[in-house]
Amino acid sequence: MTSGRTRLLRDMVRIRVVEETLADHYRDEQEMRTPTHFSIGQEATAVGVCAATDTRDWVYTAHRSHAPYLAKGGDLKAMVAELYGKQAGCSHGRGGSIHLIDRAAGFAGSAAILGEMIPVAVGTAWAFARGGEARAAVTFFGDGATEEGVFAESLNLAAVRRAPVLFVCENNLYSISSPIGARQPAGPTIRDRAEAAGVTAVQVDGNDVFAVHEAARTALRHCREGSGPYLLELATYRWREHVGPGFDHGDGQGYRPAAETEAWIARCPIVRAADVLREQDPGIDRTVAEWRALFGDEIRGAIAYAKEQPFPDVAALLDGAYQPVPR
Amino acid sequence: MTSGRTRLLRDMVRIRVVEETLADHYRDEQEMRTPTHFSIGQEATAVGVCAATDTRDWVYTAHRSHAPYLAKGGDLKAMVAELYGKQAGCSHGRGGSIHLIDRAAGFAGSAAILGEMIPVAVGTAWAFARGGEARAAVTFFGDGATEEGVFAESLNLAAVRRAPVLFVCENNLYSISSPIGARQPAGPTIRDRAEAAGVTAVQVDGNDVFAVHEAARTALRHCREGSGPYLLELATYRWREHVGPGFDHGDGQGYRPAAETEAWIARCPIVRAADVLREQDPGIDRTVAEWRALFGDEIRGAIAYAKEQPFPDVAALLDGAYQPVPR
Amino acid sequence: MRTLTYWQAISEATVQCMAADESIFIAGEGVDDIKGTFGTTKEAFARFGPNRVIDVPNSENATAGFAVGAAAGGMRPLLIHTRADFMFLALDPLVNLAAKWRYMYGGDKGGVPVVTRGVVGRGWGQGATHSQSPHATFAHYAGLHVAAPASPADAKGLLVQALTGDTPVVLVENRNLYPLTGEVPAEASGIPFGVGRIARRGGDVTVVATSLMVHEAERAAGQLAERGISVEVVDVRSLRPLDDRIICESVAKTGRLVVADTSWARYGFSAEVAAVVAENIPEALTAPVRRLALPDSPAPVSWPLEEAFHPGAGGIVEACLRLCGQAPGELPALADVAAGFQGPY
Amino acid sequence: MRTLTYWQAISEATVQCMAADESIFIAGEGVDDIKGTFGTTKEAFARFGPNRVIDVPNSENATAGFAVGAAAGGMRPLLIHTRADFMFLALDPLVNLAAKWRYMYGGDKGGVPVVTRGVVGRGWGQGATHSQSPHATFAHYAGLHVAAPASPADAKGLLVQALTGDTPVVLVENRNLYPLTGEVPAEASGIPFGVGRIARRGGDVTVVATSLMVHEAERAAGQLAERGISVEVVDVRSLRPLDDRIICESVAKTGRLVVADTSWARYGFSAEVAAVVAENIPEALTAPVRRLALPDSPAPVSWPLEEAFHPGAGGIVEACLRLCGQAPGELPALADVAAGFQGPY
Ligand SMILES: Cc1ncc(C[n+]2csc(CCOP(=O)(O)OP(=O)(O)O)c2C)c(N)n1
Ligand SMILES: Cc1ncc(C[n+]2csc(CCOP(=O)(O)OP(=O)(O)O)c2C)c(N)n1
Ligand SMILES: [Mg+2]
Ligand SMILES: [Mg+2]
Repeated sequence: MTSGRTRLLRDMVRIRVVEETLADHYRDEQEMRTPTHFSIGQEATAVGVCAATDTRDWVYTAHRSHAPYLAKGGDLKAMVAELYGKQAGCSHGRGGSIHLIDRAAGFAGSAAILGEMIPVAVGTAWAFARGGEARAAVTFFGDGATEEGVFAESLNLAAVRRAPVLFVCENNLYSISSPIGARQPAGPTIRDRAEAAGVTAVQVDGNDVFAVHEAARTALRHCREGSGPYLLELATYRWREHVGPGFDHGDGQGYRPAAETEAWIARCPIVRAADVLREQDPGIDRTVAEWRALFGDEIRGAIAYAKEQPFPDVAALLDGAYQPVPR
Repeated sequence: MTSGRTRLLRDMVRIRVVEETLADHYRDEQEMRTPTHFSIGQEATAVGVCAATDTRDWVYTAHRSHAPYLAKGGDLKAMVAELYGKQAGCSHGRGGSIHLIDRAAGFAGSAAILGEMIPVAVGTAWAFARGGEARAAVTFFGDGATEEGVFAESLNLAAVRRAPVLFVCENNLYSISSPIGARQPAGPTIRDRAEAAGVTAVQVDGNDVFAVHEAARTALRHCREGSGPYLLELATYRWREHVGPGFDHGDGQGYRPAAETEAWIARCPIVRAADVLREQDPGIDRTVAEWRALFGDEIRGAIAYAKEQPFPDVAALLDGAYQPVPR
Repeated sequence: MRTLTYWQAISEATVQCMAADESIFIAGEGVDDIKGTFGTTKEAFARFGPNRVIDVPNSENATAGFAVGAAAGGMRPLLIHTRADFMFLALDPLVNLAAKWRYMYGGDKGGVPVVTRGVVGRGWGQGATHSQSPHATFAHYAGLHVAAPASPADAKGLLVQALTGDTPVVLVENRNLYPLTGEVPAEASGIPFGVGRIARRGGDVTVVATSLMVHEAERAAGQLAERGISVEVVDVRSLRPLDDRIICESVAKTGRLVVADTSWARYGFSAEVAAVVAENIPEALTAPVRRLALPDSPAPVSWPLEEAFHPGAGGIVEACLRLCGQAPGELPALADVAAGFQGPY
Repeated sequence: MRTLTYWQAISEATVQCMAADESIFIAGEGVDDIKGTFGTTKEAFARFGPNRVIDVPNSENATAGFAVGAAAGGMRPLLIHTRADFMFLALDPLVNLAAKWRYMYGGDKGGVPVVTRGVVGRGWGQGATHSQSPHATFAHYAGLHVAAPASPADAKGLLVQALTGDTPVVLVENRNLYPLTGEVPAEASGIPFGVGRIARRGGDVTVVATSLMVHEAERAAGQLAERGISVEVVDVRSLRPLDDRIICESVAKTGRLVVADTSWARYGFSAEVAAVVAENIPEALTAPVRRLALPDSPAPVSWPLEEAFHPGAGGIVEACLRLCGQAPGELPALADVAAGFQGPY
């Protein structure tokens, strides 16, 4: 059995291996015809938060969806099949990378319009509370999404209704190629804006999975106790390009200084977690290597599975647009 | 000659007399067929701020537009004619009470969709600054409008672009019949939200015209000096119903405790300003009475004028929908 | 059968559905106000209180998103906008999310049955941004149902249908219909979307209309009967789905079509109805289709302009006369709809 | 004449207009990015720098309102959305304010010439919220001009017209057109809104189309010529104002009409074009109008579904054959538009 902390590391390694493998296939095959936003480098936010939820809590995300989906326990094969556009996909090929869902796991949906899922989580959280259930709804979004008016509207609505919603901002400093400094004034933080809207909020090192996890546990307890909404602002960084499988620092695209990216890569959440665990468990590196092999097999198996699966039936193109009418 | 402070009182008296007279005619005649939001009781905000602007600054407002329009020097006859739907109206009967404009006076427009004019002022301010001019744009809105996402978006945009815009929130505690406590959480204020967005902000007693004026002068200096946007949160109260000429406290509508309304009426900005000025000028009450008579004549004259004016020509119904095409 | 006003019918549908289904709640700006949204939410608030009839901040976008999330979590939200013009601020969550939810998650995870009531129509010089009827904008997008009940019975039946289905629905209600009376069944039974009704039978001209325009068409038909012209009035009731069949059957019979709407002609309801005929039975037309809709400008305020701007029975009469080859001539004046106005706005 | 790609033509129009008029500036998310909005803003950024090519926060509503205010203050904003789907968040300031500004302030205080470019069209499994074409939504509202250039020359001319006029304009650009080449005049001269063009002459069937669909119609016409059917392709260029005359003249000649669009049929472009014919020359139709548009579901992602979902030359060929009473039979397959895709998305 792995301890709680080891489990956090393992979940990060799994996501890393899955995403790196997917990125390679994505690039080499050109068969996953769906714009895909990898979380490589940002695994600690998804894992730290989702490990603090229980299955009955619901998680919503924006476009950068794979990591929270997997961290929440979403079905890997169904996700991969979705990327390949297959009927076996979690959204039967209708949604793609940006529209993942696994209700059994409590992954309630992802969507690609910035900010769109933020009020949705408030509504779900409010519905939970109204039903008298100690459940929370969680919504992941980026720093860029906080510029959408709906973010401020949602904070206020959550605060005034005391909805048990956890807002998780993965602040990776960029919105596509725009640095945060070009989009938000220096000085006040996203945490500050949440507090000014009446939402309890903290900033946490988003590449420290243990710190994220602790903060998320505190936050979710707060939500479940009926103390109202909570926001975590998690500082992190994506390693790859905004959308697609490549790296884009130092390739002439130049919106991110290569030194900056490298410094963040050096702050790899997996390496850092392993560094911490090594003190208790000197064999951790071997364990990580074993996991890499294990999860490598798992994702290759899922890819093989997905490729074998049939595409949706074109005759069913319209199915699901509307509730089937009983005749 | 009246001193600067006396002038503030006089402008408030003028607006009060104009609006009270209009309200009577509105109710009795049913000829001004345009939904009308009176500022009776809120005159200090409009007068204190607008007196601190100069003609080259532009003022935008929401639906509660008469007081800022008049305080900014908007043409009275053109406003009244607009309320009567006449061709001589400032918007030629196309706009009504909620769409006033007097560009010569620097009153740049009012609009009835909550929050809509907030980013507009940011854009104008930015255009001024870009042209190298030490001009500011001012935008008036209520506490209710701050719940619209566009308010937060506009604060951020103004801050990041350092636009010389003055945001003026007339916090009268209600949005139609909804008290602020039902719409915003207790604790943080609108001022706090502005600061968290990087906008310098202060709270001021909005029924103290001298305090408002001082604050507005400071704010506009800040804007003109290129120090970025500024927000004034002004506590005030409307005496009449949200829209229309009547009183609505203690009439069974009951959304506002009668005692609350009466306490605010007791804090009348005109009475308070006269109390202050009386110390220097014991004859102030007679002066006010003279103004009342003077402005009574002025508004009655404007009403008589407006009624005589012709309606727009129905054949010109479509004029102005599009730029005339030269043929 | 009992007679209710349009607003009473809406209120009754709401209260009956809420009593039957705990998961229904109302959310909107001022829905708990003493005036109760033209009376329609007053009884619901009195019976179910502020936990189920919820005043919300002035945040149309987040409120609609909130409703989507509540619906995903098993609730049934009924959103209300006292002016449908405010719904542009809620368009993204309704069109980009609610309408697509069921489909983009694969079709088998359920829908998000968010029901939105938007009040449309001219008032008392409400002007350009408070009297629009954006039904065509919503009806363009697959995934929604859009309806515009004209009668008290339909106002009840279509709302019941919306509150018991699993599809996001937009209902537009012309404010001038609220005082209208009509027979309304006591029980809460739904009227399916996509089934129009013949509001009046006739053989010479078909007028296809929706919402308030159905009544204007009926008023026009009354006048035209005196001139010997028999008008069939088709009330489509819902815009999406649209009952193509009832439109085509009527036009197949009359050979003449007038479409009357409270929004602009271009890309609007009147375009779609004309297209349905052109697509199915163009050969039946013995005369060109006439569209009676808003002239191509924003809504003015000044009342003579407002009178000229908004389409009504007079315009329908004229269009029908022309289609039947008669000169308009003198027509009895029709009453000013806002006469004696005392509020609310 | 020189040949440019569609994106180069847009870039050239932008740069020429900005050089001639100091008051023009570009604002949009990432417009200063190295990729330069499919190349269209790259040269402008290189020449005019970050004071005139402005990256903005992800705030579509405030950015549009900001543009209105800048325009009121004498500037000429050119807003860009890399997906027109995001424009729903800017609908309020564009439709409720910019479109109505001139009129609701009396018609004589000037307009607010905010020009918005929205990128539409299918990509690489972009799905339900990244491949919509909301032109009909904007074109429904009086006060705006809405255009959808199909050729590089029109992309230039219509943008020049927008940037020199005093009316708010929405331009939709199908992303699949960017690589297309064509002759483009060197000077910056405007093409008036409301004037269509005959993209191909023919006598048997009229296909009215816009944007990408003009090319699909031309591809279809090529195939149909081999089957002995002569197709006239009408490119309306702008949706509001719409060139009714060119549509009617063509249909008067051919008697048969297919309308092809990249959005849904209901209340869309295809509805309006059919209505124009039904309203003006129904007697000219020798067969029912056919609409080729999106099927009534949101856009799917999976590529076989996406292929089936998006209308193209194949569907136009089939519709024309049916209208001319021929069986579809075997048709040569048309190339997959996304074949060999390597990004950007
Ligand atoms: C309303 C809207 N505007 C713009 C976009 C285009 N867009 C997609 S992702 C993205 C960047 C978002 O940045 P952030 O929220 O920080 O998330 P990150 O990609 O950094 O994880 C943008 C601008 C969008 N999808 N929706
Ligand atoms: C977007 C939008 N939502 C709702 C309304 C309806 N409405 C008009 S005025 C008003 C109250 C606004 O309150 P506040 O901003 O505080 O201004 P006040 O009337 O108190 O001066 C509301 C809700 C509107 N006009 N626009
Ligand atoms: Mg980011
Ligand atoms: Mg207020």
